[in-house]
Amino acid sequence: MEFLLQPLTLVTFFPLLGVFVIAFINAEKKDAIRWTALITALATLLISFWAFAQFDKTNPNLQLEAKYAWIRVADWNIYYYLAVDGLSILLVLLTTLLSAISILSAWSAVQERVKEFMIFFLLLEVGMTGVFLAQDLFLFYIFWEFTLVPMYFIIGIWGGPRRIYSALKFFLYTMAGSILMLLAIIYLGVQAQNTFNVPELLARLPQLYASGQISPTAQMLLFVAFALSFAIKVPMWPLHSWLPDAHVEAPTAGSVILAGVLLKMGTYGFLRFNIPLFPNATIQAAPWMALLATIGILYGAAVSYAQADIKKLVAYSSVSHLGFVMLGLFALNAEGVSGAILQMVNHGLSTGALFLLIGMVYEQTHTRQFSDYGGLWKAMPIFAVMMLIAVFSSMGLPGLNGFVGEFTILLGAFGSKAIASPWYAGFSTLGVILAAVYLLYLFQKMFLGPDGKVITEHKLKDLNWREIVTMIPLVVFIFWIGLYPKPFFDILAPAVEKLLSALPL
Amino acid sequence: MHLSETMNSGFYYLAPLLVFAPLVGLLINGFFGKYLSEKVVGAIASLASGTTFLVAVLLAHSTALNHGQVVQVPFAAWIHAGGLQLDWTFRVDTLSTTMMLVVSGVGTLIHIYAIGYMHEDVRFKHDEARFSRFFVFLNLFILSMMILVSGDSYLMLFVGWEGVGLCSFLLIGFWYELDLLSLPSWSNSNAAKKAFITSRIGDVGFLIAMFLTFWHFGSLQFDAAFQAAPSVAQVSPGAITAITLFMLLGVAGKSAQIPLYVWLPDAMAGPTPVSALIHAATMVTAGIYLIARSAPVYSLVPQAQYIVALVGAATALFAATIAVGQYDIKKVLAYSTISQLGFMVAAVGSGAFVAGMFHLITHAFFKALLFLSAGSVILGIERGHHTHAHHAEPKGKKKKEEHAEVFDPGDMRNMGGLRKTMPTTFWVYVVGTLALAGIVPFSGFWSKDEILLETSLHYPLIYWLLTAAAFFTAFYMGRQIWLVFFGEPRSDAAKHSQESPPVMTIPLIVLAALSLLGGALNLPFSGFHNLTHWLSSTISGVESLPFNWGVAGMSTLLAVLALVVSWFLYGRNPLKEKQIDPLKKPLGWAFTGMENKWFVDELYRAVVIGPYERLAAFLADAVDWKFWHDFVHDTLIVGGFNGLTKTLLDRNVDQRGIDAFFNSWGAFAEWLSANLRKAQNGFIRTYALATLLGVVLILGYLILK
Amino acid sequence: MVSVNYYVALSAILFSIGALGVLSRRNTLIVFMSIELMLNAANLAFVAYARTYDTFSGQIFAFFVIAIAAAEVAIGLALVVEIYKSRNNVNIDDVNSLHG
Amino acid sequence: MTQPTYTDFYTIIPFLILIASACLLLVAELFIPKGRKGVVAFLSALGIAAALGFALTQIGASGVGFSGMTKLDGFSAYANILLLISGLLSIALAYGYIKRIGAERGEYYILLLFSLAGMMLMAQAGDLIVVFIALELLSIPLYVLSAISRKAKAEEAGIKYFLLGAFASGFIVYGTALVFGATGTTNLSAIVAKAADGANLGLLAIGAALILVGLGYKFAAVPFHMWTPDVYEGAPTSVTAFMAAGAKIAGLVALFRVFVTAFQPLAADMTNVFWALSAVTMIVGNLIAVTQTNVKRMLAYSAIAHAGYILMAFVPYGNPQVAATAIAAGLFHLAAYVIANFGSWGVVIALEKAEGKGLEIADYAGLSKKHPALALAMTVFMISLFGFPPTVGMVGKFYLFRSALEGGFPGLAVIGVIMSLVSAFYYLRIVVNMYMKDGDPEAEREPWLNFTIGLTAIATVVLGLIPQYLFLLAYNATLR
Repeated sequence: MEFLLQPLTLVTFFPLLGVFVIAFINAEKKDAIRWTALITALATLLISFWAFAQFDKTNPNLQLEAKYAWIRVADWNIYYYLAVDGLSILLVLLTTLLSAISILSAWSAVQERVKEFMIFFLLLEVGMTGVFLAQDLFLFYIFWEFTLVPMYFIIGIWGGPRRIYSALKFFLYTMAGSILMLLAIIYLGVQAQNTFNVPELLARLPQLYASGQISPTAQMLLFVAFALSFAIKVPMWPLHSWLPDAHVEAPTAGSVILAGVLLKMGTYGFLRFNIPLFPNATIQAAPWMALLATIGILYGAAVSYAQADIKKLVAYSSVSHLGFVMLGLFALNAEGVSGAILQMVNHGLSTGALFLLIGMVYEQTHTRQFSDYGGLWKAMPIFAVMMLIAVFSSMGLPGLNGFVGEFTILLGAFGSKAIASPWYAGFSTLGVILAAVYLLYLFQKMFLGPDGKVITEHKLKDLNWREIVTMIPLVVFIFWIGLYPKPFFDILAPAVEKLLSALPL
Repeated sequence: MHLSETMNSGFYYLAPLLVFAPLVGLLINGFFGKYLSEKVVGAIASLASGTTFLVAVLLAHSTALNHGQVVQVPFAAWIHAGGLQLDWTFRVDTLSTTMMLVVSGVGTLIHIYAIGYMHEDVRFKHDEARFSRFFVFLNLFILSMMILVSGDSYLMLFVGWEGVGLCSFLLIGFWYELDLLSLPSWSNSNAAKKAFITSRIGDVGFLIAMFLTFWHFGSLQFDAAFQAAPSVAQVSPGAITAITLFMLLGVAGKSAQIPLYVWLPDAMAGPTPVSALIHAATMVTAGIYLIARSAPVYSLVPQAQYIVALVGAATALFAATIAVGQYDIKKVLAYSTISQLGFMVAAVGSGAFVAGMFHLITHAFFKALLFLSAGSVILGIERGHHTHAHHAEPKGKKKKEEHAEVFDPGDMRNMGGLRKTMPTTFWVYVVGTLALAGIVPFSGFWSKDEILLETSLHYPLIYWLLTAAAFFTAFYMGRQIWLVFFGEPRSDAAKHSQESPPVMTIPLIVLAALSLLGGALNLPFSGFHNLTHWLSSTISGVESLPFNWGVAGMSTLLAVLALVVSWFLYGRNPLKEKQIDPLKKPLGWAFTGMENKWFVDELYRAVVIGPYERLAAFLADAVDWKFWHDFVHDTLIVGGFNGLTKTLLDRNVDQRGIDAFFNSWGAFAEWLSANLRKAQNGFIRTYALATLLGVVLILGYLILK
Repeated sequence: MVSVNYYVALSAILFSIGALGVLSRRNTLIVFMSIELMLNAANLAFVAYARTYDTFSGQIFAFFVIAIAAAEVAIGLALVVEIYKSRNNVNIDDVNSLHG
Repeated sequence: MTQPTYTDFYTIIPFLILIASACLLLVAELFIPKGRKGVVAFLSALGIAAALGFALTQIGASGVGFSGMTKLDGFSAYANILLLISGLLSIALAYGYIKRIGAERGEYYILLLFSLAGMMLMAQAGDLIVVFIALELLSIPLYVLSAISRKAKAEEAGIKYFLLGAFASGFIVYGTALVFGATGTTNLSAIVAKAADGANLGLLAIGAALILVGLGYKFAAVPFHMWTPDVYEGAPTSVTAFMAAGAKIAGLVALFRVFVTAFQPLAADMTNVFWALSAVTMIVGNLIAVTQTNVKRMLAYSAIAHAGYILMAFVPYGNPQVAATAIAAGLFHLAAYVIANFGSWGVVIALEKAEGKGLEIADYAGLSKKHPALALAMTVFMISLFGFPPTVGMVGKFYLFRSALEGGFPGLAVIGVIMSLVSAFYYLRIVVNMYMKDGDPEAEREPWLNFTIGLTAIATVVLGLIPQYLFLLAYNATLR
């Protein structure tokens, strides 16, 4: 039972302690609940740092394993198996960081049913962390599906006017993808002599592919089943229809987590499962994925530009941004994949920041229509500067984090052997222009120009200390990754190399 | 490596200060600016910029001592991903130090000037809190520009490249709530956006050029890439052509060449020091620097070079014609800048890298001078307007709805006769004009002459285009001088205009001196080719041509002729209030075209922007929302599903429904249901029927299989 | 000796009549009788087969069926009486307040 | 013929204990004054607990009793334990509820005991005669229980259940007759031997099919399901809960027992039948459930759907490599279903008011604010029925799909997962009402009811996280 005290177990399940404590706090004592949740999240963040401190950056393999034969009956081998490597450690840290930030951001935004909100949020953190750590497909699936439940409630209870519709849509879309993955997981486990353990699968699969026990067609079908599930989550064009609804209706903290972490679960799934488990299919599919990614980049950017709702614009921008991530992943070279992983983190930071900021102003104005805004810079200068940083980070301005990711992705995709054509990257590069178009539109309509309705009708206050503190970590990382990304790349590099060396390219 | 030894023997270790000095300045002003007085803020910012200049001087000194040797000063690791291994490394060589000196030198002067300018500007525009913000942005600009010129790789250059784009955006939109250019609302912020996005279009070219560079040369570091270039040129010359042409797109975006120059005139919405610093002297010349930096690559593909030169020359002429038809003092200068940038691009395209750089330097001097003087003029007019309006209307110049017509202090038609009220400004303006027009011995003459000379040797077409552009240049500058400083004041504001304070005029005088003497950098006489010699250690294979009387004589002649023509048109009979431009009549539709910038903006709006907006709206409303969201999801999936379940349910409840269901099962079921209907069946029996049906089906399968 | 097939055929016919009776009659009591007919058809088959195989178990089964049928009828009639008390008829088509 | 010995009786000791307690209570009940009939509940529970105690000792034991008429093995032990726990939960649910609806009678518990005994006998049957007797023993008390509140709807439920149940019995009996005709025996093990030895397989198949119909009626497979929603709605809710769990367990374990033991040779054909049955059951159950507005009916359709899921695991029963896992998966999911079933019916009981009010889904609006614990528990049950982590229902479904895939029926598995997706609509609708809409629901607070709901909720989650032991039990329960 020592697995219970290992760092990764603690990172994953520590929030449950908070849930437990909050469950016994009177629902009326809102501040006590908030503090408990925040302290729990911060403690989890610290634990994740502690785990990170033990992480060996030079080791390409899974580390800090917490392993326990969970279900062992006859021909069943299911492990409680958490481990981390260079592909996931950053995402774990991102998750714990954004969770703490989101809880802080919900301090004054959520006034109703605070107790339930915090409980759901901490549960969500458990699920998300678990997704990034699980190394047994069964366990992964459990975490994967579990994240839906708290998020469903967060959208459905604290969301906007169409929250129930959006929550259900979010739930069903994601679920629709994952059920096929469930079947694929089972099939894979059954074929590979009843194991769901990813390292074991990786050891056994080559032989199964070679012997024809899993035919190329079957491999492709498995790839598609996994891919569908992850692609909906990402979301890749054209499976993105749930995203604007979910984002627009979700409360700020929900949007932050949704964009910051939940979407990454999709791209992470590709990285962790699709690529290594189905190498041949991956290579076959790479140009097609690149095509979809490219369409997504351009389409998402174009659609963003035509939105009248600020949050919707940012929501659609995720389609575009994650298109970049997908493009990088399926470049299947060190540049592209490293860039894609870094870009996952970047998108979490910058889009997270955008949603946070929009939420902060929404708390005061209660409108998200561009037509109501204008000239905010004068009224809220600190807010404007924060937004400026977030917008340009999202746009990929060199020196900020977004650029490092986007550049390496595009560079990788441009010369990718798997994609085998520079055209995808070439067209995707146009996304850089379109990103400037819609993001500057956002900035302009909110902060520049003559004073909008919100200024004349409300007495707007600039960000308070809590809000600034909420933003600071994001801003720090935005600059850090932009200016000195080497440590981050160093974390990724061995694992990425290992991942790619296994591909028959 | 020799590096450490060389570093010890110079001030190279100071290189990071290029970036950190302005960084410190902007951080202090950014965080504490609102608690500091304007003087302190300005001093800090100028000091930061001045420190940069000092560092640049020391670096240049060290480089000179080391005979122009290239020195890389590593600072920190940066992107290490796969084969992409790039670090923050400063590159100190003759080319980069030249740029550093120009940027930080002119930049510092403009900082000082801006202390005076912005002091009044923020008061005229009623937001004094913005004073410190201006200097934060200005320092940020110096910082980005330093990264641009000192980077040791294309990517680091690109960081600065986009960084200056950001500053440009912020500074053009500095008075974001006003409409300084024209009446439509949001015009300042639109101009800022336009500048950034247009440059970004170019940046895509630059990015793709970098991708190609990386995959063909194996590195984005300058030395490594240039080393690989010749062998790659043998294997795949197409790749190199592609690299150079994509890079040209980037240059077109940043240095405002055809077809991406359209943002620069609009950028005049920014405060005048910005126009001087960013949109004339430094940032826009980044493209020329890029080509000069990439000289080893460009030299490999003459066809591409020719295209570059052609673009430059065409831009030079095209923009010069537009400048003739402009009324805004800054817009004239803006088009002039585009035109002059065209000269430089044509020069570097023709392989005359030194000539291009030379013109870049002299242009930085005289164009900065002109812009700052123009700013001085505008402020002078504003002062006049202010004192005048102060008595007439006590409050609210900004409130547009109260004014039928907004007073535009930049419109030359509102000026006239300023030489009396603003003598210093007048004189430095004249110096700038003569330098720009290319009159001996002003600096512009020498640099322009070198360009013309080089092109005349290689590309006659380019030469003629440039010569024509030079004629127009002198003409529109003459027109400007006559319109602004001569004749009678055409408005009350001009009548009451006042000279600017010394904090503004002193930098002007310094710049005027530089404009006058800048030519000494590279006099075309043997023993004087200082710049050529200096740059030759960085750009290999540059030749120093002897002075050519024919070319020089031709250009001087044309310039003088143009000035004379302009005098005939504008000086002899000064323009009256509300009088139509005298060129309008003789030139007719051509002048209309010039006035309206040859309708290029309208063309872009019709061909690119409008369609994109419509496409985006179509994708968003029709495709994404109505089709994907409403139709596919809500109607097809949800609706279909609901319909299905309702039907199933109805059949369970509704008797006719269940009969209909059975009907489809063939004759037997039909008979069955008919009999059941006859028997007026009730629900229990329906249920039993279902059971029986199941039995029949199962048995039927087992028996008939 | 009569072939077992005739008995089985007869039992099948009886069973079918019973089954169709359940489907077509509205009077609860007659529905009961139809069900009884189905059970007895089975009994016939049992007895017939038992004779073929020469074992007792078929007949034993038939006895069980008869006994259980009696128990069922007891319960069924009790329910019918309840229904009759509340609705004053025993038409099963009127027992349809629960549906959907 | 030999005299029965202790070994014979040992095989069915839990059954005997139940019958004995029922008979004793029948007498004792006469002496318990009206208004204190709750004592009967405790006594019945005591009887069940005793039986459960014995059943637990029988884990791992095996034996054959009464010349092969009854069987004791891991399978029966599993089923018995599950059924006895169901019995205890049913009594806990009924205790306060039948008082509330004015149906408190001593017979209630006694009938429940008899029915439970019948269910257990189903699991232990070694002969088709026993199957039939057990079926009737479980059914007849249920007919009465359905109508026990003597309300119009309950009576209607009773008569519907009875008529259709008797109708289905007819099929079982006739099917048994045909099986007997084909093989000359009704003993399950003997049938296999005869089938291999030149029996009339066609006749056997028809007989087997008719037995399937009868059993399918009990566990509510489409198209034999149509009574289910009406009866579930009409019967007192505590009876419904018992019926939904017990009758389904009994029907399915009997199906497993009979088909795996006796009709193995028919697997080639029957597999297709099961395939279709499973698919149709999943599809119809889930689709119709979506538009329900009454919670009881919705849960009824959900129960139908679950029969389909469990059948899915059973489809490859003829494949010896998979059969063991298949049945284990079925049994496991039965347990998962039963736990969530009692929990959810418990919540329904808590919210049900006199005169059948409080049963619409809309009546659940705002539950989370008023009774957060109840809402949370209901959410857990819905999630488990839906097959979502971290509940035992998810693990169960995982096993079911695995068995279908391992048996080579990916198409069925796909239907299964798609229908799981569909089921989100109706399970989540309750959650939506509880958490995302405003309302003012009132819930009864009865200690035993709360205890049952809490216990099942905890069990749902705990078994979801630690399924090891339950699965061990199920795995050892397979018929070999």
